[in-house]
Amino acid sequence: AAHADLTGKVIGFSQIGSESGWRAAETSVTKSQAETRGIDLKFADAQQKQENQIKAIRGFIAQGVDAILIAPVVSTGWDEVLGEAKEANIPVVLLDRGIDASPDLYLTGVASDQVKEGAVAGKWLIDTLAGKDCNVVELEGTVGSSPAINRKKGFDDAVGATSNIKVIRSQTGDFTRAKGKEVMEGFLKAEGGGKGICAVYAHNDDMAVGAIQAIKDAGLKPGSDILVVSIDGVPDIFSAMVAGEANATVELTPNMAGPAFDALDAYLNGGTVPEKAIITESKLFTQADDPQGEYDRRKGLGY
Amino acid sequence: MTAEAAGALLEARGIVKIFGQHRALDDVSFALRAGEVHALLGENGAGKSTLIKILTGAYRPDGGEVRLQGAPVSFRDPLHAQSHGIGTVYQEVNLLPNRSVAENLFLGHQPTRWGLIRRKEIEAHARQVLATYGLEIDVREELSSFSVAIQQIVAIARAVELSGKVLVLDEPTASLDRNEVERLFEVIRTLKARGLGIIFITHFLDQVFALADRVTILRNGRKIATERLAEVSTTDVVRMMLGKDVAFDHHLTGLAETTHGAPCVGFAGLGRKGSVAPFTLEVHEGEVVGVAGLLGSGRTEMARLMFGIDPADSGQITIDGKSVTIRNPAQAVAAGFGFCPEDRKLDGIFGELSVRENIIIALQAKLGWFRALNRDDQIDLAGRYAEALDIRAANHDMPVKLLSGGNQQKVILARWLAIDPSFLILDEPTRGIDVGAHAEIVRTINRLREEGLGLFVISSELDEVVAYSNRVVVMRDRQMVAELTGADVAPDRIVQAIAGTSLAEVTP
Amino acid sequence: MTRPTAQIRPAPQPPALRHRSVTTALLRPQFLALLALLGINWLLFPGFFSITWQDGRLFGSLIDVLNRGTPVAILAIGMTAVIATKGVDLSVGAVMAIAGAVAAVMVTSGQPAVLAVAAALAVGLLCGLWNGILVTTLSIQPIIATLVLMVAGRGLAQLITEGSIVTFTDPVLIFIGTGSVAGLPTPVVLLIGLTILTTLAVRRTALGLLIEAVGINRSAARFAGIKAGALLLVVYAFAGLCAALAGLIVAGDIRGADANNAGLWLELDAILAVVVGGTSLLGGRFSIPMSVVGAMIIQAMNTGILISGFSPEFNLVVKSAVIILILVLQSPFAASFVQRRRLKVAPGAQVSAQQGDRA
Amino acid sequence: MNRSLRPLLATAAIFVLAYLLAIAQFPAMASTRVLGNFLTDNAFLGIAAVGMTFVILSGGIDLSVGAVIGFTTVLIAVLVMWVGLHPLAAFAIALAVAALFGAGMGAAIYYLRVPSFIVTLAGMFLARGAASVLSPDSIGIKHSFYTTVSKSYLLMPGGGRLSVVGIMMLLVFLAGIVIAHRTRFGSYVYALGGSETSAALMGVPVARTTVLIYTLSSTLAGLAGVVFSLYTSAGYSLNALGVELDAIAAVVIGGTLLTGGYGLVAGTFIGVMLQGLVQTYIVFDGTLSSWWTKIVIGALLFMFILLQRLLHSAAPRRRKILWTA
Ligand SMILES: Nc1ncnc2c1ncn2[C@@H]1O[C@H](COP(=O)(O)OP(=O)(O)OP(=O)(O)O)[C@@H](O)[C@H]1O
Ligand SMILES: Nc1ncnc2c1ncn2[C@@H]1O[C@H](COP(=O)(O)OP(=O)(O)OP(=O)(O)O)[C@@H](O)[C@H]1O
Ligand SMILES: [Mg+2]
Ligand SMILES: [Mg+2]
Repeated sequence: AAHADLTGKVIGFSQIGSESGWRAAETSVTKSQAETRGIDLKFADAQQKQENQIKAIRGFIAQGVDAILIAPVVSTGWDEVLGEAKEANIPVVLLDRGIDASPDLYLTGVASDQVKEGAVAGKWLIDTLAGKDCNVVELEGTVGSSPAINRKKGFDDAVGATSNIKVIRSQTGDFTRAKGKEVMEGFLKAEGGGKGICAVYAHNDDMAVGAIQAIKDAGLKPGSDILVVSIDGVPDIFSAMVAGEANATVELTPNMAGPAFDALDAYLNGGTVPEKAIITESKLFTQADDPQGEYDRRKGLGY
Repeated sequence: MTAEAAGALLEARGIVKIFGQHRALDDVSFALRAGEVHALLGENGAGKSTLIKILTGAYRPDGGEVRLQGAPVSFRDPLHAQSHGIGTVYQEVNLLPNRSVAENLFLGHQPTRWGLIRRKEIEAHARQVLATYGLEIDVREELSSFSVAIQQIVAIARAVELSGKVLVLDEPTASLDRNEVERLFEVIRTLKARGLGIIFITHFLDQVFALADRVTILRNGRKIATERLAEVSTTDVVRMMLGKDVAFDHHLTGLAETTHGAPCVGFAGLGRKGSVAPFTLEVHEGEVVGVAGLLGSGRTEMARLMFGIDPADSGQITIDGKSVTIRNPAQAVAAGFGFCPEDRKLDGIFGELSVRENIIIALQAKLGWFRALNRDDQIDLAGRYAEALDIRAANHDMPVKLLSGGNQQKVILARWLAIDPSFLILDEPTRGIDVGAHAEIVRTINRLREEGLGLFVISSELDEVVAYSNRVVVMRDRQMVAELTGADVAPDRIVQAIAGTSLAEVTP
Repeated sequence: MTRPTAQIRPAPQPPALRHRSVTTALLRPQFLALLALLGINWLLFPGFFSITWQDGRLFGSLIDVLNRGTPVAILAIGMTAVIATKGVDLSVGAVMAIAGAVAAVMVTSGQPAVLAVAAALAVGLLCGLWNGILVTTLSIQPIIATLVLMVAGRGLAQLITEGSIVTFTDPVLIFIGTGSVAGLPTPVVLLIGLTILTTLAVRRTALGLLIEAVGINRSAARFAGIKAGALLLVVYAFAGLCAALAGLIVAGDIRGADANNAGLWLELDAILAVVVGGTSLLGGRFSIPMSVVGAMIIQAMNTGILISGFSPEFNLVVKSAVIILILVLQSPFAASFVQRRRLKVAPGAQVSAQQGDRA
Repeated sequence: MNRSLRPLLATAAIFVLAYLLAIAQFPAMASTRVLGNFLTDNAFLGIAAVGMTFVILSGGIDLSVGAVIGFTTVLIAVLVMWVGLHPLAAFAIALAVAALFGAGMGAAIYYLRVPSFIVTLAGMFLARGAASVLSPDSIGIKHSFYTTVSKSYLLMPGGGRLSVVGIMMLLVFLAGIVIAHRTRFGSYVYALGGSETSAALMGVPVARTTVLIYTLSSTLAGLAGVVFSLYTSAGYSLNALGVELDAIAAVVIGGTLLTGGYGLVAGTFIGVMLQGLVQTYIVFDGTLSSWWTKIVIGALLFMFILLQRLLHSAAPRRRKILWTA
């Protein structure tokens, strides 16, 4: 019944793009959430460009939408356009990433804590190793992107406190499988065919999937010879866990829109101002957490 | 030499220019006086264009020096030479097809006010300048919308405008008709009277004798002599150019009544709207059909139609009595047609390909994609035709763009002879070709006819048309207006037909 | 003065192989650059040249360079032909994505792998034909004509996969991407085969010469009776086919079709490979093996950056510095440096065939 | 002139028609707010496209503009936030750096005889790389000057805003038109595009002009970077990714031939506006998925090119001459 209250509302959604499976899942979850709530969702794909997002937001304002959702491509540069939305009295909700702007420019942000994601991954590694020495290679996300920066930071902070874990190599794999595989191949060669590597930490699952293949091609066993930990929780990493080739992933839920719509509902219909940040859970999944079941649950979500 | 050079306006001393292994100029000295027209003569590839490119800053010499009014100069580029009052028309029309006539006339010298070009002033001035050449055209139009002849006049007008001291003309008359040539000569005489020194390159000896005061003759990159024209005869000049005697066989008039064979190709009512009015023509084996007409009368367009470059929208083509479809050049080549185009640079040569490849390319196209000529065959073929047409190239693997203009033309002719055509179209085959090669091309045409080829030859030189044609068709305003045979194949008859005076009236 | 002998009747004979001196070919700047890069890699990582036999296949950094360079090299083979005709094909990256998507979606929906591979190649061919038609029939400039498919093509690929990464387990596709033949990775074997086949196809037939002729002067080619339009269609279709093959390899490599990222910006690497290999963007003379070498130069550089442990921020800077260096060494300026100081030619006048048609 | 005006008029007609169709479907698109947004949102693209027009007119291409924009935003952010310069000083430095960068590319193109495609491709890698070396993550700019500029705009009737950056773009277009058609430099640009050989023989200073053209393009890309920086108050190395292709498309849609020599700066303006219109339309529609967005943009690009093509070939190629004997 609470949902019915957003019926007929026009909400604009400026999505970053469709650069990864996770992003596609977020889009499809948002669309289906909007559909079940009877929202007229105006979807705009920015193709990874901030300028397109700004254009889209201006377009939404000109159209007089009731609310705007943005998954911001970068953290900076939003003051002006969000100011315009504020002047037009349109509430704005941020999805999955934060921004550097005055908090009164947006209603709330629904996001995971990216630093925490890195930390959770790091903590899992610390716990699993239980003090054994370990050389880690890191597959970074796109240079300069905020998940890459934050996930690196969280992981570094966590393992930096220990003396047994060392990050020996770190390169960007651009968040893609192909680059993840290529970079991992390079790491394996550079580290004596992989003998010197005990774990790989990837900023997303796609790169981890690529790395797993590289490890197999090098004649090693991913998951046992080299531990694999990554972030996102996409279906393919769960099937890798089923096969024992991946060890852990930190889930980043694609359902950012649900909480966002709830908050909007409460705000538009009851005037309740939500908290500034709605943090989604950063849940750790390991081979012990029914990977097959998790895989089946996620398969249809549009990853 | 010093005596000759005394008081020289522009002077070259001991110029050497080497391209790769080839000495294009070898110790050439040359002096131009103020107030004279100085002709530069030589066979294709003798080094004429190279010499003037050095004089005008387009090339740097590898040895020797250039002096202007006694002082050594070293021009950085043509602009630098221009700023010293040297205006040049290079051999190929070197203007900008995409810009207006007015802009082509004044590029780089546009009058400006506060940095802004004064377009109205330029246009008025351009109209005024062109009027002296008898040209009344809309100077705001793009240059490319005008015929080659007009472009040539614009190029000349530009050079004249820019030349305070020296005017250099490299084959300026190659695409002009008599009328235009006369006007150009008037302008040149005026400039000469004003004290300019004028260098004039051409392959038309009669023009040299009509206009020039002195002549310098180059052969194989060496200077042979500088003479006062009043003191030499045509034969002397030709002998110096070639290093031997040649017989002129193109002042013949009228071939004997045709002895040609069966019709080899027929065009019935062939035409294309907005291009050429439908015409009917039959060419026989062993016959040369000459085509005459004013510039822009539609001769080239007629040839393009025959060869399928512009598809015809009416009429049909028959070969040996059988009807064939020719809607593109590939079909024409398959049918045994060949076509040497008028604009060699644009439509003829493949600059970076070697001489050999340029010669075999049409044959290869005819053989198809998969039946490649092997290298030995190519070498053999290219060698034979290069020898037959006396193509002067250091070797046949050098890019054809490095050959002189006349030799390029011969390469294209060789290309068509190599496909063993039954019908050959030549559009201005002798334009820009030296006396020796000229005579030779005329001889080649005659030989080909004797071998039973049908030829269709467009030329602006009436004497030449008369020399080799069994029949002459005359074009006017994109229509075929006359077909002259037998005794009518004579320069005066052709002129009458071009001018549009009815033959009946003038025939006594 | 020799008399013209026009009755020469050429007798076409079966084609013979062109002779080329192998030693002079190996002295080209590209090979020197490749050697230098490999040398630098070796300095950065002493194990660079070590190759071991492992699980029935060769294993080592050098093999990685070959294997990783293969997609760009295959693209470069098609691109070389296109560039030789004075064109360029910006769509190959997108076509890779489309082909991968088609194959992946087909095998996951239960079609036999052979059919999927054939369909992917056919789709690539069709994409190439589309480009060719825009370039020939509609006379749209190649950059723009192929820009259309570059923009829309990735959308098409995503449409096929519905935005997700389609993972497959089909052994045939995986073999294409990661298998090995006689110890060499399958992609490398495919590359070697394609290089040899294409080189023979253009050099033992007249195709190579005719392509060069069209690239140098399309108008003259028409006048000489070359079917330039048909030739261009074939060339663009071939580029599409190569792109599809590269797309299959990339998809097989990661066992999935990543429509978003497969082949992203690889068109630029392919063009670079062709230019580094010495084929001019102005069309004309081309060499397919040299373009493959060009691709390997680029990959040797990428691998070098990877194993050197540079901070990733520096990747692009290093890459551009190396490119600039190679271009300077290869430029006519450097080639004729000594000569140039003696005889200066007004540069515009020197290259007369360049007139008005620079890329 | 007439011949080159024709594609311009055609493009303008297409724009008006497309806009009317869009308004018919979404009446809100008729507001001055949308018009104002057109100018503001496309200001950086428009400015960069003016430079690109000159490059393409001369027969070259500049793939580095997007990267130069990105680099400039980072450089400005670094200078303002880390070094503490006034934004205006930072702008001056950034423009000077961009100009030098362009001059370097122009010199490489001319003296090394490497095609512009490749030189500017290397330039693109270099500028992006340099930007990410300066700072891989985005830097927000907080300065009173930025706030003042973003708060200053002309309010049009109907709530539309004519922003400073929008006005800057219009001025750059005006300047571009004057330079292209009324200065000697402009005539040299067209000359190079018509035929470099002829231009050289006619005395066009080819070296200087080539260097200047790429200097101009990079400087304008730098200016576009300034605008981008004002627009987003931030610097980020990945800003303006792929803008060079948008700019090329705008230039071509605007009727300039990629082979050089033909085209008008004013056409580029309409090309930019058309692209803005397409994007705004897609936002208003709001039902296209990510992939359909790409397909539709590609299809519209194709349509515009096709229309251009048809109108261009419909123009009479040959003209009768007025010949007086
Ligand atoms: N840029 C160049 N590179 C190499 N060789 C050249 C170059 N330019 C000219 N040559 C060669 O130099 C010689 C002289 O050529 P040039 O063009 O001066 O002859 P020309 O006397 O003007 O002939 P034509 O009457 O045919 O125009 C020719 O053999 C030609 O092949
Ligand atoms: N490239 C061109 N661009 C525009 N108009 C042209 C062009 N070539 C020829 N024309 C025009 O077409 C008409 C017929 O020209 P065509 O070339 O067939 O005549 P022509 O008798 O062969 O003369 P020419 O000796 O000048 O070639 C003329 O009005 C001419 O001005
Ligand atoms: Mg000459
Ligand atoms: Mg003609």
